[in-house]
Amino acid sequence: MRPNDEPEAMLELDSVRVEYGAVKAVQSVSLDVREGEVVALLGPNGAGKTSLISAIMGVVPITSGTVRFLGRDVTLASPEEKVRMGIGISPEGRRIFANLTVAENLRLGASSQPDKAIRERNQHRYLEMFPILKERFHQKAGTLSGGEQQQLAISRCLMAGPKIVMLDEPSLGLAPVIVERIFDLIAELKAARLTILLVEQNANEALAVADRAYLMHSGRLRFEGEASRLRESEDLMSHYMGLAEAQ
Amino acid sequence: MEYLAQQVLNAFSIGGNYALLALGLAIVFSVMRLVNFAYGEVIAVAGYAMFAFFSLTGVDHGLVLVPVGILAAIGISIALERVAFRPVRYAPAATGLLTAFGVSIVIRNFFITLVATRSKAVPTPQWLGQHVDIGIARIQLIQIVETTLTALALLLLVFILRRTNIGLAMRAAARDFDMVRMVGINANKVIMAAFAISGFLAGLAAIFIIARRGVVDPFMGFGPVLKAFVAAVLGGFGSLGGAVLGGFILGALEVFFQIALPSSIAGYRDAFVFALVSVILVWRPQGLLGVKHQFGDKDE
Amino acid sequence: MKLAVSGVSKHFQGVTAVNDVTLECASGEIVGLIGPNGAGKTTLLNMISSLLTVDAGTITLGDQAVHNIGPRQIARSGVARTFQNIRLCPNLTVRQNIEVAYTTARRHRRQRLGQLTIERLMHQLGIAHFAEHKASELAYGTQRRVEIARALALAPEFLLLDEPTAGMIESETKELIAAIMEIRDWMGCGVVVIDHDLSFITTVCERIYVLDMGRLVASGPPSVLRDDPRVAEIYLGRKARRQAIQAVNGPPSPA
Amino acid sequence: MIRIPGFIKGAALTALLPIIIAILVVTFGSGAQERILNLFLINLILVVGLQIFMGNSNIVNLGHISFMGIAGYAAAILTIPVAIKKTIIPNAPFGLATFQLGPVEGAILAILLAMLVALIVGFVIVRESGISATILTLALLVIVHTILANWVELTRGMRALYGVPMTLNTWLVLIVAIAVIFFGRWFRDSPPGLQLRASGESLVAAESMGVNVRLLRLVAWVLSAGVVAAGGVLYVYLIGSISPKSFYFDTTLLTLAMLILGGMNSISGAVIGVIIVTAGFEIMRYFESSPVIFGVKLPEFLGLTGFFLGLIIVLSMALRPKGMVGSDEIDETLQRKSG
Amino acid sequence: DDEVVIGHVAAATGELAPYDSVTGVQCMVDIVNEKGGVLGGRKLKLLTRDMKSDAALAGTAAQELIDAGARVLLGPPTDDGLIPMGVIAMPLSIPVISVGSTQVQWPAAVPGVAYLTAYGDNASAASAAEFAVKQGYKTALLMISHDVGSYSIATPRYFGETFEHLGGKVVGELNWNLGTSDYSPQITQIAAMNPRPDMIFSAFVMPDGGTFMRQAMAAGLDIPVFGTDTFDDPAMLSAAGPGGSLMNLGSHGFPSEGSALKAFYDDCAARGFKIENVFFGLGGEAVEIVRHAIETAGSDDPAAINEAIGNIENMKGVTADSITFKDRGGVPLKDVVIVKGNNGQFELVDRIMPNWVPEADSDWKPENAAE
Ligand SMILES: Nc1ncnc2c1ncn2[C@@H]1O[C@H](COP(=O)(O)OP(=O)(O)OP(=O)(O)O)[C@@H](O)[C@H]1O
Ligand SMILES: Nc1ncnc2c1ncn2[C@@H]1O[C@H](COP(=O)(O)OP(=O)(O)OP(=O)(O)O)[C@@H](O)[C@H]1O
Ligand SMILES: CC(C)C[C@H](N)C(=O)O
Ligand SMILES: [Mg+2]
Ligand SMILES: [Mg+2]
Repeated sequence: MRPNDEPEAMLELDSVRVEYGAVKAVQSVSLDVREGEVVALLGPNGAGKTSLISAIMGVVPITSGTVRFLGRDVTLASPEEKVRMGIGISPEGRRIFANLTVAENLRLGASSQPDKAIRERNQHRYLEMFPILKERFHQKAGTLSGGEQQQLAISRCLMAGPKIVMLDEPSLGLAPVIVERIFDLIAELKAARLTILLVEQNANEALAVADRAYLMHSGRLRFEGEASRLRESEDLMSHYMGLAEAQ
Repeated sequence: MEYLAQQVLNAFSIGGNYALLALGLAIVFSVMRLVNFAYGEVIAVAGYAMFAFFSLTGVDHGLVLVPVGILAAIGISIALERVAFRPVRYAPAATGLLTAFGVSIVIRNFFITLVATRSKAVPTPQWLGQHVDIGIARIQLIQIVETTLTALALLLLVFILRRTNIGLAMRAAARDFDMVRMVGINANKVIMAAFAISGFLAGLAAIFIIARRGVVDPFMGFGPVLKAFVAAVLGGFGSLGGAVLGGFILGALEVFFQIALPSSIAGYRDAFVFALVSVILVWRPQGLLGVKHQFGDKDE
Repeated sequence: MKLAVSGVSKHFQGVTAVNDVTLECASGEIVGLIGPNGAGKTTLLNMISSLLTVDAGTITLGDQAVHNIGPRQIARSGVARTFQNIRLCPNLTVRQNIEVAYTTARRHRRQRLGQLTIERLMHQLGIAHFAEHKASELAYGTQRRVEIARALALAPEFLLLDEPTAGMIESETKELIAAIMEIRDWMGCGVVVIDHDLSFITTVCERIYVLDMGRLVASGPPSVLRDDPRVAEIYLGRKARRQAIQAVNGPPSPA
Repeated sequence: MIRIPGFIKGAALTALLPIIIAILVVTFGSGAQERILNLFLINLILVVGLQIFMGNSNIVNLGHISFMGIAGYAAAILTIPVAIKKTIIPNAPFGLATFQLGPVEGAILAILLAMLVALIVGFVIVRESGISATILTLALLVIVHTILANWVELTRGMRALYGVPMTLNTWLVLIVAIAVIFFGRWFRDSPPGLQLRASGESLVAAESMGVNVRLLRLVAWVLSAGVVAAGGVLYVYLIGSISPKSFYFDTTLLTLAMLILGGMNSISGAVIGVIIVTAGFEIMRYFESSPVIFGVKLPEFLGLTGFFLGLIIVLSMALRPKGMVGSDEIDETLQRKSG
Repeated sequence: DDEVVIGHVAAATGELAPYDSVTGVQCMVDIVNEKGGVLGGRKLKLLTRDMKSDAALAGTAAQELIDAGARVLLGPPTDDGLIPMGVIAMPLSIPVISVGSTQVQWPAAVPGVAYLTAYGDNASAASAAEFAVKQGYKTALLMISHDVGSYSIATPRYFGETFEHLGGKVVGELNWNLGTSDYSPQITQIAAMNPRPDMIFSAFVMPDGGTFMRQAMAAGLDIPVFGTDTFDDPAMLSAAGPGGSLMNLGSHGFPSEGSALKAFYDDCAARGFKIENVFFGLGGEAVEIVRHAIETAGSDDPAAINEAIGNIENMKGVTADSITFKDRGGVPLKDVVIVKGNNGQFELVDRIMPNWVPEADSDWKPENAAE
């Protein structure tokens, strides 16, 4: 075990590249997320955010570069190993198990948590937070409304009690009142020292809750630093977030 | 009356065999969307393993040979998953079908070139070939054992798929393999487990088929598996209860047409069976036990 | 022409997803459909586009009843849609995806096509340089735009959009607003749009319907968002309420 | 200036290889090799025919060979000289034993008959999707085979019907094969073909875009049956005799393997698949019959062909799960690479 | 060189393989060559092609062998593969001899060049009927299938016709399908017949026949089951298990002490060949017919050989002591051996040259006969 006196980089990427054939989706991105931190990853459509997250998770191959988690090189580790080590993900497009019920989805989400008490506590907690899931508990998840599915996807990745979660556009498709609940939840989780990597199109909200932020465009990082700095930088914001399709 | 009872029993046992195989096909289909055309060869492998063991050691006791057959079927099933089906896991359905077909050619020709095209005798437990007279019918032990085992296998599978994490993961992996991994489950193992179960069922069915036929040959699995495939779809592919029901219905249809058609057109039996199956499928495309919901733009 | 939904309901085992809803949209009009998650918006759209049968009530297009006529007939009568869970043909290119709709339109709705071309649509939605890419290779936001372009290629009288802005950042939303308005003016079609982005809804919609638990709870100009306390309660959070007021009134300090 | 439609260029590119092969074989090959060439071209016709329905609609079709059988039998029964019919099928129904048609009339009628049957069963099959549609096609195969095997008065049952005048000429088969390639490619690229492909990828989306999925499936099904039927007619005209066994699982699976191996979503795939499988098969057959290579006589090893054919299938699928040419036509892929 | 090429289009693999014999042919070629070949020292050269039980491939293989100089073609056991061969061979007057087929009508398809090595189905069925009547059986049930060429459909009817001709009675017909592994419906049907037939005649193939007898025995139905040559395989007996004792069949030959067949088997076994079943003997016999014809013709000209085969009279064969082709339209006249299953072994019980043989492909059907 390493000494714990300074904030450790929990997740560290070093010059990660992701390519799909000729398409260079991510070009040499290095970033880190420290324990207990909320880090926002922003960028317009096609910036490469999802590709990066998928690469961290190991479901999309990394062309070059390394990923370290808790000091260990996990570049080549399988997704399931990473989840067992404590990474949780709520992926783009929700990807709930449509042919399973809500209950079964949650149960699978918790399957890497050996402690039954924790599983039950978490389930209780998220069903309280998203009461619709309780109502639809035994319904096939595929028939849920879009927003309901999103709530399920977020709950599912938290069920196991991960050390870090990566949320890919968690507010997508949610009604404003639920979006607020999500950001409250993020703040709450942050207070409980859960580490979060947050991909959001809802830049203002994301930056309000984040400690630090990265701005991505065309596969490269254009900014990294305090979230508040990015929020105030009208320049950057309008250039990258505002003129996305200019080029 | 006695005659009828006897034929009903026959239908149950023929259906039971289809049902076992249909279950085995359905479980692989439900985790991988794979129509395993090589399933017949898994049966053949079980048979040849028994044959090889018997001719090498001379041991012909059922208590030894039966496990040998079942283990061989499980083994080959797992091996095939590993070397042949894993690489095409993400591929379109037709690709899996063709791979399975390729595998079946390889295995079949392996036996043809290295053993023989001719059938080879395999001893099976003597008592399976016996019969008891109960009341109105003469029941062959093999018929009772097979029907009972089919029921047990179904119950066990339903339990696994509904109640255990690995079962849930199997159903989930069918739709989104990567997502299963992203909740921390070793999805490879899950799929392997499905193949193991499927192999086990094939091994079981193989014992019964061989007990009836007395021999193994390279083509022995094709017919039963074809029927089982139809049975599985008839019942609702992916639904285990459906697979079993489909198996029994197909068994009943076959027996019915066998005894009901006058001998001048009895040769058309399979045409009648398949025509009736088609009618049922047109009436219920989702299969007998498959449920049809309106999904709108939602996914099942 | 007018698309009218009256007294429509839909039940799924145990769940009443849509309950006696009545609404309408005229040609050239942009109508918003909002409400909490699970309110029944998508279900309603599914019924209009005939992917679901209605359990009660009627849907009419002009003076024709069009409920339960099947998705193909609806598309031919001029109602096009996008999907909340994107449904592109993954192995076809962007151009081919659009062409599918365009060619059925050419067969059945030739008179409305006018100046509409696939190139122009792709330009309008900013996907022209992805034309030869397969749909499966696109980022989420791009796929959404392809869906919209494909729906438009039907030269619809009515366009149903299910969360078109999901996954888009603010500036992209703005572009989308511009594109939708422009297309509406150009084709004169009516638009029914579901979205959770309030600034988007309040900017593009002339009228808003609010659903909750399958029922219509409010309707009217965008200002209902501000004025109807029930809407605020069920749908908007604290901050969103503030935003909504801003969106309807304009920012507090005039710019 | 006249613009040549894209499909013509693409189809020409696709047809090039078979044409070259044919010319080489006819010029330099032996009698047996020319026969193999003919069978190759017939398989090509069958596989492209199969592609027209299966490749565009994405429904795995196990029933196509029944149309080969129907047309093959029809052509045989229509063209066998009356004298022979009197001895082998004297009691043929509909007075079929009492007249003989020429090869062209026989072919046309046979193909039309197959298409008519396709139209009738098509109404049922196109209503279904996915695996239940596949089972229906399988049922078709079994039913047609059972009828061919049992309707003894008409078909002589499992015994071969013989005496079909063998009127085939390699160039004619080649021309039909090329025409079929152009036809298949034209259909694939045509608006209905594109719409059908869309429905194969997302049924809900296609229907919501106004695509008449059932109609298009039916059209493709009947056209596909027609092309496969043409293959069947050429087959009997080549072999001169016919028996139901040729129209069952072996041929079904072989043609299916060719199509999927090459890439079922394109005509190029169909053609490449036939070439690869035929070449592989012939090479293996050569090794099987104890050839002398570098002065060494290899042992006879019957059964080798099947073994390796299976292995080739498994390996190629593992390496290229979407088939050798993928889901696009060769020319489309080339264009994408260069553009 | 001066070898005489014989081509064998063999069903080496596929479902017809048990009824052909690559090795039997090979062994006899070796023997002939060892004894000095033909025509005063020319060796026979055997070229084998596997037709994989596929009709089209049989034609291609025949063409290949003809291209390679084959003077005579040996062929697979069913007409679907034989006819395409014959069609190619006929214009060249190359004789085509099927090793295993018993189908009487085949030679008519390519008249003049087509031959069987075995007797025809009508002869074997007639012998079986004669034998059955001798045993005192009065009623018979026929089991018919449409799935195995002429054999499974015509043979039972030849039997029925002869049986009734000789005073027996056919009491019913039952259908069976190729590849069935559970015959319990049929067995239950037979068990329910009242009165039960004295015997069953069927034209099963391998291993269905064994399977049927095994299950009949297990169900307590011990009625003798008669069949012809496709029953003749030790594997059939082992498939039948305890049911093997029900088996009666008309076969091509029997390796009894002192017989030519036994000598051939022993010779071949010594050469390292494995004798699978009686088709091995037929394979040898086919070569012997060819050798005999070449010697008689005094030439390796196909047309001359063909003519010589057609004129064979009373030739001593491998499976039978006397074989005659003259004026028989390609189907040889030979006697039929009757064997029975006994403790897992075949046992010779009779040799019959049938007195009355039904005409090939007659329209006789049991339903037209007295009920
Ligand atoms: N499977 C793929 N094959 C080829 N290109 C791909 C693939 N997936 C993504 N891309 C391309 O990679 C680039 C990055 O895509 P990615 O999905 O990572 O973007 P994103 O930042 O998540 O966008 P969004 O906000 O729209 O979700 C895009 O240009 C996209 O077209
Ligand atoms: N096929 C179905 N079977 C059962 N319940 C369904 C089905 N389709 C929808 N529902 C239920 O009906 C309700 C309405 O769903 P719908 O998708 O219309 O909501 P929505 O308003 O579009 O929500 P969102 O904004 O989250 O997309 C949901 O609670 C959902 O669970
Ligand atoms: C059953 C067949 C393979 C062989 C049989 N003797 C025949 O001539 O048809
Ligand atoms: Mg993304
Ligand atoms: Mg919705």
